[in-house]
Amino acid sequence: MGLGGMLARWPLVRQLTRGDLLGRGDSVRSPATERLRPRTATADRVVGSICPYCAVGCGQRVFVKDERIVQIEGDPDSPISRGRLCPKGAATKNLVTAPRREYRVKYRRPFGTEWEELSLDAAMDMIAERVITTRDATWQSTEGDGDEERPRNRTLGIASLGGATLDNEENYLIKKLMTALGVVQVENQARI
Amino acid sequence: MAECHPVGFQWVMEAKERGATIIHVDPRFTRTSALADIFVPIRPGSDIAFLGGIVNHILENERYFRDYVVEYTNAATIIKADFRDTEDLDGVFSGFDAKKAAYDVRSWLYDGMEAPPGVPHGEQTGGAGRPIEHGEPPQDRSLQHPRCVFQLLKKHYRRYTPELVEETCGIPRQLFLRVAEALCANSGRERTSAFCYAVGWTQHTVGVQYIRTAAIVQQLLGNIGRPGGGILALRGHASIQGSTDIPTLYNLLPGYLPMPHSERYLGHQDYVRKNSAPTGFWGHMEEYFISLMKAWWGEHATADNDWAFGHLPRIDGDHSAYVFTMGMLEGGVRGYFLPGENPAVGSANGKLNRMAMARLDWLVVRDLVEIESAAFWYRSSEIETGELRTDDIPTEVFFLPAASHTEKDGSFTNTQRLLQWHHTAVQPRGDCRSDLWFYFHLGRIIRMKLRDRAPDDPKNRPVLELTWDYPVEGRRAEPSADAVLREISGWGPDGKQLSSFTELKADGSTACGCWIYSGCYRDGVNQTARRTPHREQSYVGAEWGWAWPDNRRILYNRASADPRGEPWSERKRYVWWDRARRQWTGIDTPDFKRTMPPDHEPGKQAAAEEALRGTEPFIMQADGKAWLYVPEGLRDGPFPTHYEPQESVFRNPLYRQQSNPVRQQFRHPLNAYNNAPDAFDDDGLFPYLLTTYRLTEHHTAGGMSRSVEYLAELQPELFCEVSPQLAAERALEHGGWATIITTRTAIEARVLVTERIPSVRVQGREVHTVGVPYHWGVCGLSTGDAGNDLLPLALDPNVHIQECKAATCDIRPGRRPRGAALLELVAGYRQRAAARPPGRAGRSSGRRSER
Amino acid sequence: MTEARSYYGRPLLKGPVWEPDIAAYLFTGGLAGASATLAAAARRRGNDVLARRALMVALAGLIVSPPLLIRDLGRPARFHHMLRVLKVTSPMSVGTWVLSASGLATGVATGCEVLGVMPRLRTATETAAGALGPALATYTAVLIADTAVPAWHEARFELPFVFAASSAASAGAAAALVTPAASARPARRLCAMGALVELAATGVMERRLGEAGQPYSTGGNAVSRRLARGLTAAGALAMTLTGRRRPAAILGGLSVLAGAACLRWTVFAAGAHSVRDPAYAVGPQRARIERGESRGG
Amino acid sequence: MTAISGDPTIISHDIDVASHHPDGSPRAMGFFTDTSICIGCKACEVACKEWNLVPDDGLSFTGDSYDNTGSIGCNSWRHVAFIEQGRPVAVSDPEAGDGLRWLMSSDVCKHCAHAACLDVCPTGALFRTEFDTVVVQQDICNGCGYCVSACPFGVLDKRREDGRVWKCTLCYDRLRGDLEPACAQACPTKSIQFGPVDELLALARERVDTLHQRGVGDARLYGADRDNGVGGFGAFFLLLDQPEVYGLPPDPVVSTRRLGQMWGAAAAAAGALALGVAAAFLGERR
Repeated sequence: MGLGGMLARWPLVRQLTRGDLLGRGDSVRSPATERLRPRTATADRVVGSICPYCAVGCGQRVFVKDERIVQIEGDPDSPISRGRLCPKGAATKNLVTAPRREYRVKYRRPFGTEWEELSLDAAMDMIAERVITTRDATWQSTEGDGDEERPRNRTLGIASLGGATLDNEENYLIKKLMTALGVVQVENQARI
Repeated sequence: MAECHPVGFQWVMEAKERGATIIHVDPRFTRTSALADIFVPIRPGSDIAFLGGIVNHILENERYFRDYVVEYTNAATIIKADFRDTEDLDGVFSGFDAKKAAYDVRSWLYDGMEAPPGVPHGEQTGGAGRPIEHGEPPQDRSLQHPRCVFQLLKKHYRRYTPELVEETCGIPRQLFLRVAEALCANSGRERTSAFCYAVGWTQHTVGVQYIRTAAIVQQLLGNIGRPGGGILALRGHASIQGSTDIPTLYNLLPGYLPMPHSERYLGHQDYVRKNSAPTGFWGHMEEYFISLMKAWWGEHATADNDWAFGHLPRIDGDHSAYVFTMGMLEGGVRGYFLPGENPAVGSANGKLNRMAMARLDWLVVRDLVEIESAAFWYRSSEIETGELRTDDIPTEVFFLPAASHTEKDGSFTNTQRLLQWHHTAVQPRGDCRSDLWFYFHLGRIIRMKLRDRAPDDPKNRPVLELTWDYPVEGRRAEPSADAVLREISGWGPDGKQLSSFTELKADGSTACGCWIYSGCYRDGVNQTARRTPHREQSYVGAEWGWAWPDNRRILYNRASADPRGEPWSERKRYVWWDRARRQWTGIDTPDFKRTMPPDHEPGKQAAAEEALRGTEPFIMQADGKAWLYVPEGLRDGPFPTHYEPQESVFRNPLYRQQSNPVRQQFRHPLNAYNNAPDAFDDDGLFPYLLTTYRLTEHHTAGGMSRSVEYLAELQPELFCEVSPQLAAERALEHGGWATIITTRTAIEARVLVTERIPSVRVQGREVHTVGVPYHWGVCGLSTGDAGNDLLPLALDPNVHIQECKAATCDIRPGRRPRGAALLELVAGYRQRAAARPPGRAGRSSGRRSER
Repeated sequence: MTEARSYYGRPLLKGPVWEPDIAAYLFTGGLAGASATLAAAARRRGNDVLARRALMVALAGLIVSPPLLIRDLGRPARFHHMLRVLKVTSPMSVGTWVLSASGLATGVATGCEVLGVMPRLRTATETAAGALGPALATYTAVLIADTAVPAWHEARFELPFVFAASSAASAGAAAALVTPAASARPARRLCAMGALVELAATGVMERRLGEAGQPYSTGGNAVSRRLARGLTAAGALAMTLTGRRRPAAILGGLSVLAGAACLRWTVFAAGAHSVRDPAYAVGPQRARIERGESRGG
Repeated sequence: MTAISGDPTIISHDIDVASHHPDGSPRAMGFFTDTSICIGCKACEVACKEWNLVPDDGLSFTGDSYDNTGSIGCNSWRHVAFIEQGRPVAVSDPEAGDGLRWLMSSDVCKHCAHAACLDVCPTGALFRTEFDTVVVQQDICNGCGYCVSACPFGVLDKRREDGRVWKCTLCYDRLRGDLEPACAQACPTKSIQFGPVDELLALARERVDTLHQRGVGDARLYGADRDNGVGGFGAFFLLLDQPEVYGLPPDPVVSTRRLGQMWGAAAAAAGALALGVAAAFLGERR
């Protein structure tokens, strides 16, 4: 760009050339301002979602760019929420991208004083072992004797208390698996 | 509602702008009150007296919707002659066994009926309620028979006068009358009123009866099954409705089928017979049940093996959350899963919960952040006081990071029974996984191990024969939520997705994981993922998501039409009988057999819904009626009755019976009560009422809000709210600190002195309430003491939910003592409480659960 | 201040975020401006000794000023953004150009003077700097008055006079300080006149402001205000009566300069003080409404 | 289609929120914040932060009702005020008795028609957009802080660790894409309404009348007057008490309106200075 071009881009000169003598409008806009667009417009995809906080079930739109969530906002199409969100719903991006989230398995051995690292695979295997061991140790196949004998098919050695932000599909697998294992003490937040 | 469901509150504001009167009843003036037309301050724990007063007002002033009441409720039904009301027996119903602290409910039944075979197990009750034996109970449609429900109701509530309401609830009678009149004036043919409630009603030792009282009001006013009516539970979690529909609850199988009890059944049919009614839609329970068994055990569930009925574990008592928490304390429960739950903060009596977890062998916590329930072994008030020492705690703790809702597919069921799908936006990072992944792979690994080790052990058969072959996708082998939803919705013999639960068969040809969700994958389309913009459809929004059952948005909506099938009024037109096409139609899916005309009379052999009349809209009930009176299915009485909370500073003004006689109490040193059972606090040891609640800015136990900067900063510290009078009485300084004390523990909170928490006049004296939000704990960005630590375990006998909206406490200025000094402070109070003469009020009762 | 309704007594305004650097600049800028004018006038009157000294003072003031200003910027590296535009609505923008031009002119003039070259360029630039001097000395008053800060905005009529007078006093004092007594008489006179007018203008201002002027004399400002007045008066008196003697001129000059600095500090601090109590903002506005002088809500 | 029955109301009133006319030309856009339907949920505060990536403001408990934000600032571009008062909302209701009212109001930059911040900005970082809003260009601002002192509402604020000045942009980037600002989109009860200023003004006047008819005599508009001290707000309010109760100036006047006076005084003072210097040489020999 020549000197003339540079001069022409000088807002002071533009104040004169654009008739913006007071320098409060167009003449002072920077190139970055000229380029400004909502970041949702440049998202790679928009994913339909539902707010994970209370049970109103507000619609959310999740904007993804380069496999990262760049914005979550209300879905204006929802007949429930009409695009609106409460402070919690509005903080959803902060929730799911928060630096305080845990991304690794943490393990505390019996009587341990600190968290230890543990691979996910090892943790899964250990938990499966604990379930089997406890179940075997606490299994109740029947109650009563003789004519009074009745089936129990269960263990009271294991309990589960789930949150109520789990998906229906997740609850379904929990109930199905636990019932098959004979774990009857399966409860959730709805009881609290 | 503005506090905890702000976006839902937009519809209340819409209604208000259109002229609706918004009435807010609450112990404190909240953000909802600020926008309401009428704010009604109420003493915590006295709502049945208030609602009962409304019932009485409606009856005494003949304000009920007579046609609705006579036709659609059991008002005309005549009750057994040996039934005795609380009015007769000074606070208990007939059949009360003081020793067992339980009722024999046989005298409560409809006249001419006998108790169904088998032992009734309250904990086993599914959605069916208990069955009414087939047959027509005697009725008096003039409502004059002294034993008809209507007359009994009148008698039961006769003493719930405006004066009594004032004496009990602290609501000035003029204000009460204004509310009662507003409700009556806005009900009837042309208008409807709605009730919205949340855990302020459920978390009581009489929680179920709170809702029941509202149900009586709404039945009398004709506000059920009609647009703008109903009793709407404002549930607090994204899929808490879903977690009862597809229950992770000990007493239920999917779709409110009861979990089988350990009594001897003569096969699945016997179980079905004992747990369902032959009339109404529960007449199809066998179809629902066998389809579930087919979904779970597939080819291993056959007619020959009784549809794998024997694979189901049996319950034989109360296995609910607080009961098994006591089990941990006592050592029987050794392993504990906490997927997304934080009992160290969120459950009543946090200390008891934490002490219980410290006795486990192993604990699995799955959450987004490290919550208090994962950290109790090194960071908790018990570590601080020395009650627990990290080195001594045997619990092995696995913390597994969870995937967020944006990192997995799945459906939530919202508070209005609407299933809505959320799609995966991004893949979870690191070790984060969905709970679907966790349970699928846990099951896969366990099955692998059991197959290797003991494939023939009979106890392993249910696990090994389980259908557990969901397709997985991606690098992380994420199971397909879509496939799980298909199983939930169900398929027929040709493998085609079912359209509705009405297609379910009892011959094993259909499989369905949850009958009420059947059809959510209708036509092979994930109906829960439908997102037709609201502008492009009617206000019912039927093309957005999918509501159970059969995409109905208002349950029992046949009641929106009169017995002849005409809308009660043009204004309230919703579902009606189309004479020309001879079917039910409307702007919602009719909640009625579509082709059953209003004049349908059941034949002698008719079963299930065919056994109901065309004028009986409440098709899940055995008699097709809404129940003003509950003859069977509740543990604590056919009518709601005012009882004082477990902890109270007042004598029950109505009866010698102080509290719900069949409530559940726990005797354990960690669960001391502020007053002896059925006594009340009148010596000033715990002179104040204590109530807990949520704030808009936070979510439940705080795991999803105290860890989020933008929320934590909005309410950065635990505070308590007290009235200026209480502040003056106890020298509490606004902005300073206060220590709140019960026999469980003491916590500290910043003080907000505010007129918004009114002191109310009850029984001639002014009583003050201490309000405590319960969101805080020791982890996260914003930390503080946990309000729930103050509360005892005392449960509703029907649903085992704790009373945490009404308790008593003491409050002092300043911060609480640290370490062992805290224990000394509480011990002092406990000793003084224990030293008091017991049973100052009424008779002693209550079920003590000791395991 | 009378009771005004407020939101928990919280400040209604954010108030100045400027560091004391800016208070210092109010002083150095004024000193430089008035000194440049003094230099130009002295040159015209043929007092080359005084002209040269005053020019040096002006240059010194102009050399220290930009760093003070730039240091106070949140993004000092972007100081040149000030030259993107010229906005007559912004006293700071106008001032930036004035300061730049003054700096340039004074710099060139001083260069010529010291090197003894290009006398016509020197005269031209010196004249230009002299002409810009009064602007440089007074625009800062507009700069702070053109804000929502009650103590400053309410004082908008007097502040330019206070600043002009104080600048004159300090320019005279500084020149007298560094100039042989024989050549310094105009400087001493300027110092005395400036001081006199400054004290008078301040008095008028405080009287007119009434309650709104309290920030100038309350709290920490009570001390600095008294110091400003005392040092200025004493210095000017010493300068007038005994200024022909060097030690007296030095003492008097330093005293006036210190007084001027204290005055600027007082003004600067009064601004911050007046935003802390919402009553200073609300009171006059509410009064305006009640007098029916509001132009609409 | 069955529309929601009943008269259109302020909250379901559908204003076209597109910031451009169909022909692509921009429109003057603004906010109407109707505090009579604010529920104090603070969704606006959070939605603003999420969209604009505003840092959190720290954990400080104020004890001022439910307001722990305190005021608008560089890290809170919306601020919900909470005021507890011992009197009912509607005075015409004889039965309301000695009620309480809890005023809540979401404050924001007023986007003044005659904006002091914009006037005084020496770099041109602040500018008036094609939507008649006032925005700070963060690539230009050098943190001189002048606008901070100039704003009669205490809106502009310098972020210490960053050095620049931050405030509500009325989501300028979103407006360029015809999107509603984040706060208005989130607001559950549409207490914050976004739209063309002229339409909002008409709506606001209608709303005040409605409230007056309902006995809410305290209802008043704030900043709606086009010839008030700042030429009217682009973001104006319906309040239920005097502005100062909400922490707002009752009669804000843009300081630059009096700039003429000030330059005049300065010119006089400068002249006097020049004269004074000249006078100092009176009687001096050349």
